[in-house]
Amino acid sequence: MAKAMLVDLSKCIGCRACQVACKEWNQNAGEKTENTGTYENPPDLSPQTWTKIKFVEQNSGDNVKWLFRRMMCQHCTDAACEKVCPPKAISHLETTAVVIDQEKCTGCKYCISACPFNVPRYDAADNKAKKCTLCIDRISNGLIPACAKVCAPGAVQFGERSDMVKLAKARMDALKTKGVNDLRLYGESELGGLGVMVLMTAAAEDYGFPDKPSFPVSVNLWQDYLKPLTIVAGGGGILAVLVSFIGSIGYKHKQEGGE
Amino acid sequence: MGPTFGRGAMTQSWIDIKNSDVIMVCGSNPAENHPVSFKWVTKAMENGAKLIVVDPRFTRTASKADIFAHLRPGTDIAFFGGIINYIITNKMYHEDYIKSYSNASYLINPGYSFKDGLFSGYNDKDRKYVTDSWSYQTNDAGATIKDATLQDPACVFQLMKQHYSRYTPEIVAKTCGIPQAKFQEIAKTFAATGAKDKAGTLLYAMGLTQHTVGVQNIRAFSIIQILLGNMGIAGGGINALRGESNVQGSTDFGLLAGSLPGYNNLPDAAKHPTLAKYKESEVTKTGFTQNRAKWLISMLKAWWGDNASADNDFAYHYLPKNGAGFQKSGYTWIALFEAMYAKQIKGLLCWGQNPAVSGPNSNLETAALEKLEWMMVADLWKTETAEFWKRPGVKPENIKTEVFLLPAALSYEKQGSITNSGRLIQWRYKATDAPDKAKDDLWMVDTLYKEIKALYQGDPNAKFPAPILNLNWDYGQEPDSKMVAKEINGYTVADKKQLASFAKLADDGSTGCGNWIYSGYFVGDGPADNKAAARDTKADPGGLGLYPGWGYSWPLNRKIIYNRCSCDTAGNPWNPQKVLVQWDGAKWITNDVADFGAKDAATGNPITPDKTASAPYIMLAEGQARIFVPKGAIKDGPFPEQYEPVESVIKNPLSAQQINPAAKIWGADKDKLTAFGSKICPIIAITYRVTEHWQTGSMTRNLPWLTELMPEMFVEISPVLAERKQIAHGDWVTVASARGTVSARAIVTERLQGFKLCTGEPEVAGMPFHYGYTGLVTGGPDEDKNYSVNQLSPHVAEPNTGMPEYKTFLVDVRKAVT
Amino acid sequence: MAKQPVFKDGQVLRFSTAARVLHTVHLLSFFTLLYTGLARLWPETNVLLGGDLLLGQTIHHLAAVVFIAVPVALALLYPRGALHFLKTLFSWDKDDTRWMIKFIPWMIRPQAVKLPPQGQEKAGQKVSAWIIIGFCLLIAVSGGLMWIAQFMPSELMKWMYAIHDVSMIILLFVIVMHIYMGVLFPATRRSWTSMITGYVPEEEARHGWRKWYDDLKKGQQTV
Amino acid sequence: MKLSTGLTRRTFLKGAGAAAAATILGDLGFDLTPVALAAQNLRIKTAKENMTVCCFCSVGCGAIVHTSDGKVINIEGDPDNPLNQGTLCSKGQAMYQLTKNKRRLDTVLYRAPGAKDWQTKDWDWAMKEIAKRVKKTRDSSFMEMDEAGITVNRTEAIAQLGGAAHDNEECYLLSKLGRALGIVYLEHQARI
Repeated sequence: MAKAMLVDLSKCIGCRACQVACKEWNQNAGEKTENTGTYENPPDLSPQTWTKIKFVEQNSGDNVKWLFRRMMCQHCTDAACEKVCPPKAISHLETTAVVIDQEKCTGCKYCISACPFNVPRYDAADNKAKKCTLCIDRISNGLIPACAKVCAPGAVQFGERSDMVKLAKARMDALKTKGVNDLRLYGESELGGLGVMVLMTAAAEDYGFPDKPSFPVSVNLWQDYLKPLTIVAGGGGILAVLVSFIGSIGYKHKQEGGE
Repeated sequence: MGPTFGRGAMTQSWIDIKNSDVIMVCGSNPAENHPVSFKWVTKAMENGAKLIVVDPRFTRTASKADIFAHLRPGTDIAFFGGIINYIITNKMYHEDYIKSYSNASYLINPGYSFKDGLFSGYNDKDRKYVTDSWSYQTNDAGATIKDATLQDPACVFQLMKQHYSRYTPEIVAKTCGIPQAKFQEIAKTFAATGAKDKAGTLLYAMGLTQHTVGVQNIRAFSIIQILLGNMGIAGGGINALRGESNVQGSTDFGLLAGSLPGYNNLPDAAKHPTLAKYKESEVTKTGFTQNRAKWLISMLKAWWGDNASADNDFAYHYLPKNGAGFQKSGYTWIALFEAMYAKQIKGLLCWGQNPAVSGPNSNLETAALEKLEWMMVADLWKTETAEFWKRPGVKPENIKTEVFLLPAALSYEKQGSITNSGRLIQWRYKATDAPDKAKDDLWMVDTLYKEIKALYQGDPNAKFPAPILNLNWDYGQEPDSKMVAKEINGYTVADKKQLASFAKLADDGSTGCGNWIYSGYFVGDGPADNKAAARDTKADPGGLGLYPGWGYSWPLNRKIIYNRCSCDTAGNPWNPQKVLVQWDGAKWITNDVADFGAKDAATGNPITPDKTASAPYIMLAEGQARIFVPKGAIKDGPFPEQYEPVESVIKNPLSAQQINPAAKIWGADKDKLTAFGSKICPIIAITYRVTEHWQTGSMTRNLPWLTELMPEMFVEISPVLAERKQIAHGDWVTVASARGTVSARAIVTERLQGFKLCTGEPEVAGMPFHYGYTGLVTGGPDEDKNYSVNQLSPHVAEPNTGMPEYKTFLVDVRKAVT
Repeated sequence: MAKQPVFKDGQVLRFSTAARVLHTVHLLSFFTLLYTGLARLWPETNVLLGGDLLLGQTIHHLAAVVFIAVPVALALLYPRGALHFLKTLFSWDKDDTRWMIKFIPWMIRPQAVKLPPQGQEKAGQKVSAWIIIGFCLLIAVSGGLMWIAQFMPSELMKWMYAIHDVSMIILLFVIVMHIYMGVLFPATRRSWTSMITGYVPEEEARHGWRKWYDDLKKGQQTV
Repeated sequence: MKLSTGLTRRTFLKGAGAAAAATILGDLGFDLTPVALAAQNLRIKTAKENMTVCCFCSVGCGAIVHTSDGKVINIEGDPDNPLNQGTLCSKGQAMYQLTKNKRRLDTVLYRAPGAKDWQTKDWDWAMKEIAKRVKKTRDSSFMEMDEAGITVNRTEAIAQLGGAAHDNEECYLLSKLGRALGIVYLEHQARI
């Protein structure tokens, strides 16, 4: 059955163990950064940083809210990156993980602009696109992803999709009784069901998520027609040529008549 | 907590937090500084627990809180006093609990008084109290007079009631800056744990202790917990979230001035010139401390072996005796560095510590290092302490101190045990070799001793070589931590057999034991004898998460101390769902090891609950928790009283005494203080830690994965202050106190706010203390800048422990002139 | 470049050397670009390069540089020629319109259609030139941006890929017609030799590009 | 092919997904896609597990240090430890970089008075020199009696600091050696 990850932002304390665990397990190097006036660092995902925590401060009246958002690949079922990837380097593995095959990837960067969550990053060092693999080597050996294992408050859970949905729904009921409102299980159905679902205690935009994630129009409109249109253009051209060629059989240069 | 309950350690274990109904976080930031503790806070909250966070700053812990309030730094006692007052006026205290388990009913001598901020017996010449007047009334037979009805005006309960009646919600609002409605909500929520079957716990850390009223902060909350009956029950207690992996162990082993392993006091020249005098004052008639002589003598046997025998008082005179210390201010941290600064200290052995960044007023303390003749540092990196002679702003050629820097091994490059702050001892294994020449500290200490011993053997006219030459020190050619562990655990001298526990320690020299509280953790050579290495996770009696099969909690693997209080006098648990111990009519059912006499040691048959009902706090002579602390156990008052920090912008709303009358203040030339009312430094500064760095940062500022997360020194200020000082987000600013300056990036955030309810609406600036001038990342781009915040903190200390006041002093924040 | 005589033993100079060099280079690089580009959609077609898509991409980039650099270089070297070429392309008169109307019937049965006289470039040739140059520009710009996509805003880049491929498709169609016209279409199939020699038979020139032929006769140098 | 946001694409993908999964399941060694191959080799599969406790704060989280022939290849939480049950914080998870770090001290260093830089020394020399200084300072400042004539046997000229990050057994020897030398200025991190 399909596996899924649940990121419960109501439990996340922003300790960023997931960021370090991802780097440790995948042996990604640390980056040189500077303090730009916030705890959040590094400023963006990168070929070395496949997941990070965004710190969002909200001030309504005198009470302050501090939201922590987990930026990572959401492993969509309808994955825009998988769809646009010309060499078909991106594929679903273990029924959930959307993984870029580093051998096949030719660094065309198409997936980077296609991703609704702006996750893949181009690595100039080896001309490849890099992103979170949901620890494909761990989960295909029966372990749970490194970020799920390390998360102390249990904000990141991994298991059968049905269990994750049940877990999230139970947590949302508990939070409702405690008076927490605008709860949402983001990813239950979006894009065919995200492999990484997010339990939110604020509006999606507050966290920086698109409210209704979808394929970029250019990708959706275009990707379905790319191949057939090429065939039409090539075939149609040849057809027109045949018609003209047959039509002009018996054409004599002079017959065309003088000017 | 020592003076109130008898032991200075965390009263619960980390896992037990999940059993709490209300968790108060004050003076700590567990989500950031002890993130994994939040696994258990989250579990508790999932079972419906409420989280209250009261802090000058909205931290990551606060982001998960049900109730949050900004508190002006240094006013914790006003806040706790307000809660005590609330509990008493609304009668939410747990009456039977305080009647049988605390000294609420004791009558106090009329000599005791409290007027306008001062307790009786104050001598302002040497800023010390004479504490004789703080004593219980005793009848001519010497027994304490008690009034079980708690009505007698001289009883502790009434004195307390009268003392805290001054802490009204208005005063709390004016002093702490907490609006009354919010204060009522907090007080009501926490006081609800006074109910019999409810448990409330406090998670505190340096935020409460690093003040000139540090001990009294904890005392104040201890009184709350006694009144609400939260001590000794599952999910209830007071928890010091300690910062270092083995700070509990290092404190247990007496690495503090005036302390010996097992919390026996180091002999004091005035009080215990001889062993007999030591027994007279340290060994009590009642309570478990009547065995202290056995513990000390067993230690002396372990240290000096056959050279310690009855006829030479077991080599008691080999131990150095405490004197008055530097200018009569003792030998604690600040006194030590003041003595070094005054050239009295010539040599320093610095084992795995980085005082150049962690010590207060580091401009004075690093200047003190320059006065040393020689110094040895054992560490994993080139730390600021090791390279103080080439710190920014000094010329190495003018500094004559010799420095030996020894490369040390890491926690998993050696084998041994450490104790977490829940008193749990766990064994660690060696996974890989230390880099090249680096050695573990066990080897270093062993080798250093052997070299010193050789020198003393070779010099006939050395000064009093006996304690060195006669030391019982043989842990093998390459020292083996297991042999050391066996000595710590204790053994019978005759046949060197390991003891099962401290119960069998004797004061006749027949047993040797390095540290009595650890006795029972290493009981032999067999695989199961190393209790610290036990890894059974199945046993979880009562489902409380005690896990007695995992590791070994001192003493005797007891998880929750004072657990006799979890039952009423007849032995029925207050909360039937969370049973630690229970009297089933015939015997005690013990899910946790009993912290009282459950079975008669000789006959083995059970002791009925009524016998132990009157003394659940076995480490105190009176056996009952002290709301009122008599005589010398505390130096600055039997009841906690609110005083302002030494550097404050507000007049003490509670009494005429501006600061703690017994606070210790030093007067070296670099000890300048910002006077009350000065306009130069009007902003309250607080220092703290962040998740991504640890203590002085020497360990974490050399790891790329962590420097990436927190690269630079920063100061957090409110938008109001930023606007007033024309500081924008991310600007470099200079923060200055009377003692030094530091540069930092500005984080302008609503998470910090001025205290509108306090006079003058003071602002607050928060800074982490992890940065310095060596390492992969020092805290900023400039090579010639010292980014350590402790250049600003003052040399003033709490009277009982000598703890410096890091958590609140005065600074000014200015845009950096570039 | 040596001045070439306009009339030489019954042939008329139609394409200067520069034009021919440009055309050949474009011919070669276009097909390389097409081949390596299509490998993206059908990796299995990448047989010539042994399926090495990365090599394909490098060659694609190389060919792209040539594809853009050569016309620019030649335009700089022969500004006058380039200007003239553009001028002719963008001149349009009634005859051109009438030509275009008859274009489809002419394509189907050239023998039954009589075309109005045309200048140096037939209307059809002008239109197809516009399309080719236009989309080549588009494909060059979008390709260039794709090359440095990691620095570009992803909103913009989403469309670049689409533009690049759409341009390829249209160019594919037009090029097929272009080749057909030049090589197979009975009415004009002999003109591909002119791209090699640069000359067309005088009679062909008179027949196909009457106005251009008359100008040449009057001695105007029009290449 | 209509603008397929409906079923066709999902079923197609599911099919593709199933196909990919089939290759995984059919991993009896034939026609594995490179990605699936990469997925197989778990880098800690044959590693030796060493148990340790995190060296940072005092929660005491358990951790497993995976080593292969003595070299550390991975560190993650110890799932059996009831305190943290396999989880860690950002510092604990970064412990891996403590041992593989070229900034770690690996030789004995000595700074002469007034010197601008370190000199490399060896253990034997350093330990003997330190012992000499300890003895010289102790003997020159040792007080057998205080002014009131009470035997005190202490030296106030040597201070000993540290350490809260040592093992218990190391703390014990530090305490034992310090007191045997007569040191009373003996403090460590717990005080500050």
